[in-house]
Amino acid sequence: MSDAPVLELRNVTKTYTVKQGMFGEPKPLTAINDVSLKLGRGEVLGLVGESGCGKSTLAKVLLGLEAPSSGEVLVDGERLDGQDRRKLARRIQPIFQDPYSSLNPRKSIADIVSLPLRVHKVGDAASRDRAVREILDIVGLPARVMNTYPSQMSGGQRQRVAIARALIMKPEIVICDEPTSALDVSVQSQILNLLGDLRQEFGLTYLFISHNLAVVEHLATRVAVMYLGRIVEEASVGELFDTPRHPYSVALLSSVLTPEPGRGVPDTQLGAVFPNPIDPPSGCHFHPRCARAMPHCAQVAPRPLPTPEGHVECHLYDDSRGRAVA
Amino acid sequence: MSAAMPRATATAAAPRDPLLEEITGPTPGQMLRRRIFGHQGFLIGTITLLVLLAIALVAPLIAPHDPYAQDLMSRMERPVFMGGDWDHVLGTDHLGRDYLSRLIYGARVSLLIGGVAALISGLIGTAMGVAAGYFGGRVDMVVTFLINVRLAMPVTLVALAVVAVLGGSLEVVIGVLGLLLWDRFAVVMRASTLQVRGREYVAAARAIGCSTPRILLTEILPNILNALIVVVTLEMAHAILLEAALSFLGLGVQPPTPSWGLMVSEGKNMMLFEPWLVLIPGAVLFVLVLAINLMGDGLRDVTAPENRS
Amino acid sequence: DKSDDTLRVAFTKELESVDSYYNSAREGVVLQRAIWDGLIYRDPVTNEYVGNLATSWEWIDDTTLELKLREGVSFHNGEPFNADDVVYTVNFVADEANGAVTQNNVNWMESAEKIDDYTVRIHTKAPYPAAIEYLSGPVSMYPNEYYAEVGPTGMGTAPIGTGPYKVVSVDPGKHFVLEANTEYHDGPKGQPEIGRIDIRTIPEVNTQLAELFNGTLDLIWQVPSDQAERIEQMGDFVVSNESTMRVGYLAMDAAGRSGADNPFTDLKVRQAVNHALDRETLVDALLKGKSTPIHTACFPSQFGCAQDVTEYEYDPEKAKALLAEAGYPDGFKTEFYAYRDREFAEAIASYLNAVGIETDFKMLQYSALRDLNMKGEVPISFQTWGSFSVNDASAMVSQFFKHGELDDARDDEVLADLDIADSSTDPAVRKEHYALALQRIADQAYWAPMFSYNTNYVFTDEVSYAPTADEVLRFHEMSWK
Amino acid sequence: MLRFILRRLGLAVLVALTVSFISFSLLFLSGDPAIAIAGEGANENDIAAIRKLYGFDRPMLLQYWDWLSSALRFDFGESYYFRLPVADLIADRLSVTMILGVCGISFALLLAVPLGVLAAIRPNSIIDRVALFLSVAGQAMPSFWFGLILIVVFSINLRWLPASGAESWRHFILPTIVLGYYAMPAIMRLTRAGMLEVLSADYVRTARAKGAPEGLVLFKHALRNAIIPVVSLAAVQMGFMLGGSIVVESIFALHGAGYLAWESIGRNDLPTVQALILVFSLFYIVFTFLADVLNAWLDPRMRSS
Amino acid sequence: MTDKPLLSVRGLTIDIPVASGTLHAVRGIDFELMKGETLCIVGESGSGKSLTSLALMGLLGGRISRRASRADFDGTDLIAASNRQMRRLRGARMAMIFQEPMTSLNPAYTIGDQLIEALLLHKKVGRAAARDRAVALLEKVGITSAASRLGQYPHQLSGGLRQRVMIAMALMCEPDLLIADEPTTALDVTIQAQILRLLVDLQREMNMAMILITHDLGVVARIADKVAVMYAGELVETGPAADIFNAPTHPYTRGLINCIPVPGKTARGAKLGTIPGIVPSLVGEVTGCPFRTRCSEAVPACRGEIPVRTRHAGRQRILCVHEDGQRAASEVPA
Ligand SMILES: Nc1ncnc2c1ncn2[C@@H]1O[C@H](COP(=O)(O)OP(=O)(O)OP(=O)(O)O)[C@@H](O)[C@H]1O
Ligand SMILES: Nc1ncnc2c1ncn2[C@@H]1O[C@H](COP(=O)(O)OP(=O)(O)OP(=O)(O)O)[C@@H](O)[C@H]1O
Ligand SMILES: [Mg+2]
Ligand SMILES: [Mg+2]
Ligand code: NI
Repeated sequence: MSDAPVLELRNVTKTYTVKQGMFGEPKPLTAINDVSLKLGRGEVLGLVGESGCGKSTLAKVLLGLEAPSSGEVLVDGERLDGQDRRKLARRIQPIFQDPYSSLNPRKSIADIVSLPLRVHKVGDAASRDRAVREILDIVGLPARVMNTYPSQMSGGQRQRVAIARALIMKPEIVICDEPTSALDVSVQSQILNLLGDLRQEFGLTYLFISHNLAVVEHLATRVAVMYLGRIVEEASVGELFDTPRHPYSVALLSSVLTPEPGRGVPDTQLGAVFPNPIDPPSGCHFHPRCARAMPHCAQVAPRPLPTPEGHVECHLYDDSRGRAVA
Repeated sequence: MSAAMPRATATAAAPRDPLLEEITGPTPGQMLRRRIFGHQGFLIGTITLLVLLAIALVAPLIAPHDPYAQDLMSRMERPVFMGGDWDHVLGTDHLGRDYLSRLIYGARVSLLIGGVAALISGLIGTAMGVAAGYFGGRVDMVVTFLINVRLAMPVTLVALAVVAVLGGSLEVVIGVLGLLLWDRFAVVMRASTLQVRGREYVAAARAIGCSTPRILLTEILPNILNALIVVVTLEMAHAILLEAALSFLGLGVQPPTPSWGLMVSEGKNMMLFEPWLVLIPGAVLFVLVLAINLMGDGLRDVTAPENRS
Repeated sequence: DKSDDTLRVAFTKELESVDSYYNSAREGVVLQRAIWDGLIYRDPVTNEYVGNLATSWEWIDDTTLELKLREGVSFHNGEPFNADDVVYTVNFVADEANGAVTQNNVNWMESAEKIDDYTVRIHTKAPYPAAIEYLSGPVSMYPNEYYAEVGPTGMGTAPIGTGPYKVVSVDPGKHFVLEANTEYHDGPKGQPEIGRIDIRTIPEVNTQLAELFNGTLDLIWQVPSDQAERIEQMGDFVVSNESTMRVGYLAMDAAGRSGADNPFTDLKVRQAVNHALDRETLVDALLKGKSTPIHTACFPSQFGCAQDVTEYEYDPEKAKALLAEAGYPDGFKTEFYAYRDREFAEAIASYLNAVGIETDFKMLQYSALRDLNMKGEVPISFQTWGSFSVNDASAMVSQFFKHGELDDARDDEVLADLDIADSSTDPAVRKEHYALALQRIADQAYWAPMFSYNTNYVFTDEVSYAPTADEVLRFHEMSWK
Repeated sequence: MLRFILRRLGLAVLVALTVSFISFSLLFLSGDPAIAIAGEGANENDIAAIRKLYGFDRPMLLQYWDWLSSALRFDFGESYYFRLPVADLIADRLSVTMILGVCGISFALLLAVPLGVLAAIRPNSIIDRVALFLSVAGQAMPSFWFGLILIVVFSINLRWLPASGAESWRHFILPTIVLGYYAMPAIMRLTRAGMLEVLSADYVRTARAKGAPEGLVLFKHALRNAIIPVVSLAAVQMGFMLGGSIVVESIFALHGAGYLAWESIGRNDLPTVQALILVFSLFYIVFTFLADVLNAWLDPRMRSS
Repeated sequence: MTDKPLLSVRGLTIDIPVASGTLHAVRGIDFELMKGETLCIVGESGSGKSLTSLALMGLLGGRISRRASRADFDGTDLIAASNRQMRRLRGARMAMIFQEPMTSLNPAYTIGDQLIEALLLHKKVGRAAARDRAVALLEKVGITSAASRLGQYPHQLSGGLRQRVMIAMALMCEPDLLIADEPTTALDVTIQAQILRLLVDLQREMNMAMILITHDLGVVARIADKVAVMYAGELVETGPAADIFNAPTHPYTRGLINCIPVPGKTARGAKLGTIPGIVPSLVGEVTGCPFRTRCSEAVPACRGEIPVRTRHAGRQRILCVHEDGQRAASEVPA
């Protein structure tokens, strides 16, 4: 993990303009707010956070589907926007959340999986056919599905097709945006196992976005916790799960309901008010819900503080408050 | 009930487990076929339309008379079922021309106008709608504004005015209708494109590196096609009815071209005395438009079952 | 109905203005005859001129007509009728700047001059023998004070005249209610008998018929021949047919204004067109009634409308032969324009098609067609002309063959004859030269005159009325049975 | 809210301007209006004089500008045909069209909404099929033909209703049916689809789970939501209807604005046609605007933000 | 546990006519529930959980038919009850909350209206009293400044708040039974924990019985007294929560529990257990064990009649041909 990062975000901000209701005026919505992030080769970076905090937006920026409003994205140290989109596409591929909408219903599985080859004009028809069979086999689908259509498949099978499509060009980085959240647990574990196997086999780097902390813990090597467009804590998976620092990370961890009977439902100690991303709270965005909020949290935005294996953004750990970093 | 139950057989071959079937469902094609043949309205509409289309195509072969041959001495002869003779099965019109032959040739006019007008407006509207839906922003603003302008123009009135200025003829009527009826295409295509654009497979295609035209052609278009076809049928019906109305008001296709609207208009004067002159072409028009609408409605059900109850 | 002494009448066309100088419609003439009076009156049956608002008249010289006015006549608003009214009316309408739409009816007058309260002189621009006819027709007398105050627009919405009927209300274009003028002077029109006339505009013939059958209309006119025939068969209504002066003809571009290569520049082609038309059948099967086949460029009853000109009988074979001779053995294709009577036009086009003249039918509004016509872009068209019911050949043939913008023949010989005929005061000279012109027109087949029109009047058997041949409803001649 | 209304109004004005410009330029292509004014039987001099008098020899943009600036003062010029101010003429005719439009839309709503609701309550039932048939037939029925048939049946054969005119309410029955029936299918389908959607919505299930009686569920919880798009459709349809009453008015001899438009086209009465196109589009614009406002009022999601 | 159960269901069967035949969505399930007890029904998507709950409430659409040899709610036969009877039960004695808080509230009315309606439909109280109760309940479900919230429309609230409103609405009449159909699936994890806690607290306080439907075994483990595992329309295993999690017996239950990674227990990056294959179609006749196509313990006998086996003194019931859910070494796999 000491090598140069394959993927790096530098102070990336993405702002949308949204209109609320019919009479609303357009207002800026900062979906990602000055985020810096590094992804080392072979790493699995888990990205967790509440719905609407900007995880998917981050994924889209990385994929080049959305241009950042400011900041830059570097792949292997090169700026992304200067690169040929198609070149980028060979290196970064996505797997989306909804296996039902991520496959074109009008195309056969063979068409869907071979699309990257055709777009990039790789090989001839016969070699493409071979490549498709090969990759289908790798993701655990029988070759006979080649001539079927997405509507004929189950969710898990579709997600396998999506994975096959993402991997057929042998990319380095795969961005998984909640790849299992639409699937039943019995299928989820198949997909997770598959992703784990593929990582081994192809030496892939993952950005793994999920709601499900248990899954993240299982798969990730590093974890970034996002809240309202900011990465509030980043750490190795062991560090985060053993000693979460940010109160939000703490709350997230304590909300994980493991199948252990008799332990009851934990108290997360979070307020019930969900902040409006268009009009985020002042100071530390998290302060209205924070059980350990201090008066100045409402005024001053915290700055990133280094931790042994990452960083945290919280006044609790700010030197100026006299608190030592653990 | 138990007919489908597997019976333990003595044969060595392992009996197939019924639960294993249907792991892969029917193909989209099979499903479509199943739905088509299960949809009465669609079948009736389509078959009627095909029959009318066939009649229009082979009009010269099946028309018993020259639709233009006038015989002022045998004007307004009644159809057979009203006591006329078999020479003119549906009677003759006010200039003694064979009504049946004119109806048969009239099918050509209606279908031609409906088809070409829908084609023209379909091209315009689809291009605008897809562009607006896919690119959004300025393009969308301009297209939406144009749609607004178009909707605010009273179609019948503007069509009448333009036809009055340019003189009625098949080409003018087709052109005017084609240039006026694109609004629904634009609206529907815009909405459909917006919907499809948000699907993840479009994002996936972009992430793969597909070019915009390729995405439009292979990812977007096939998925808005069914909506498009439905609008085509609706607008075809609309164009046919508008042409008939224009002709009825005397500003559509010009005589002696046998247009059904014109026939109603010409028969209208004698409506009190020879109502069949109006009833027959009107009914044929009704049947044609009904068939197209049934087909369109059916198509909507058949191609997009998710929109159904 | 007789029961409420109200005659309900339908007009087909929306009348633009009731002011008779500002409309050119038949309906306008009908109202004009009811609301206003002319100085002179022509008996529609005997065609004799008698005094109306004038009691006597006399040509002082070629261009001056002196009239003695009737005394004791007053307008509907009480304004007395005298020389001032005549002078004002004539001077107003004769002034082109005032924009009377029917200029033909008035532009022969130079001015009027008051001699005394009941004597006026009308000065014509040139010797104008038809003056008496016009004074007994379209030129009606308006109240000077009122007209000066309200102008044509006011007159159109609240007309005031001396006529047998007063206007109760005008809903422009839609609805007109008239009431008998109980103080109507003892003129040649006689006293009105029906108390109230209620006129509505109903554009649809079917609707008119439906209302007639329902009893909500008492009289309709201009009923198409087919319907009139059927109503007659029903037997419940009086159907009366009268001929009109309107003549239907084909105008051809003999002068080559729409292109020198235009086939109609060839005499043989024009003759072929004339031979292609079965006038008898058109009249018998389509027009019916009192229509007649026409061979001259005027209506037979018109003064000077000679009838012994060349006639072209129906002979499609000959037509084809003539076309072949002219170099069109397979016929040719041409635009064919019309502006009214679509079914007649269709039938005519069909006759042309039968001899090989393939027509590209264009039905235009009158104004659009006239626009094209004036620009000389019409190779052949179906036209009609009603001569404003003026019983003089000048009202037709001279309108079209004197090298005006509508003249597609541009024949100098014809022009010369018409000039003489139009300006001469000697009836014999006029007759002779009209005959020469008409003969030349027929020989050259500049037109293909076809038929005269007729009008059907249908009314309930409560109504007693004898329609006249000039296509004018005269309410004052109607009465209840 | 105010901002929204202002923006919406701005858009409306822009649309109206564009429409008026398009119609103006379209009609400018038409035959020489001077001839139309002069009427049948005028000679060349008359026509030339009129051309000058009315300024038809000037460039089109100039003429448009003149027309527009006076139109803003509700002065649409004088009808070439009637020689009356176009504004008066239209004002006079509009009442009939408005009555017809209101009756038509009411008829359509009265027929379509209950049918749509019934059809949605029992999908695939007889009622649903009948409603569907009525709507498909309504879409396919040429309105001129339908009008003629109604006249034959009700005015001629049965003699129940007058065939034409606008004297009493009875005169409006047949035209209302023809015009309303034309607008009915769209409204019915939307009601049906809306009701179907709403009836399967979670909040309707919630209402049922509360133990609400079926009537309350249908009318308080379902219809209220399903009717929102119907209201705006009805407003839009009404806008279309006023512009589309040409055929109906001409068949039933209702001297409304639609009939005036048709006749004016025939008479080349440009000022009237132009003004009518503008008026009809203004109606559409106003009605869609009202529909939006009404929608916003009915739908709390739009009311507040 | 000597009193008679609040709810007792035997042989509940639900059939849905579909284009290609009859969908036997729920096939003869049995369970019962005591006052104040929490039953969790867990199972994969499409296994029939929601249908079961709707069938109890009498809210299945007209086309769907339900049968049961017994469906007794505190003395009322839920299947035979008339519409009126059901209406009086619904909302008053058995209440329900749904999965989607975003769409379960009527967008056209204020939440006050909707809360008050719930009470007025069943209790003869004045509006003012109903209002007071609404405010009190909103406060109870943790909504601050409750009185001012009454005038708000659903769209003005976030998902978590809406679900709280839904809960308050369900509790307006103090029901004996609360059915919650995946009440937290659409919510974020932190909010899920809050809502579940709230539900558990309220249930204790009001001594309600609760049926909680979910597919999240974590949730089940934390709040269930009793668990019913549903697979393809059948309850393949039912029993006390502790037993089910500590000693899962049915192959499906075992497979399910093995599928989820448990922080701290499952080794990071290690292989998770899987259940291969997919849920079978239930259209047409379904015989034998529906899980046999995915079951590693399947034997030919799985196609036949499946016996009900009870364990742990009748507290745990499983549907399996194997006594203990495991194939004996001597048996041949199917
Ligand atoms: N195209 C867009 N236009 C405007 N706003 C957007 C757009 N895409 C996302 N947003 C807003 O940006 C914020 C972040 O959205 P994003 O989809 O990245 O969240 P997320 O963390 O992926 O949420 P989830 O877990 O629900 O997928 C949200 O408030 C969202 O409403
Ligand atoms: N109205 C209906 N018409 C047809 N099939 C239905 C209907 N309702 C439910 N089903 C089918 O019945 C089966 C069980 O549905 P149900 O909603 O009870 O599943 P569930 O266990 O609640 O799933 P989920 O976890 O996705 O909510 C599914 O296969 C579903 O497709
Ligand atoms: Mg997301
Ligand atoms: Mg469910
Ligand atoms: Ni069965």
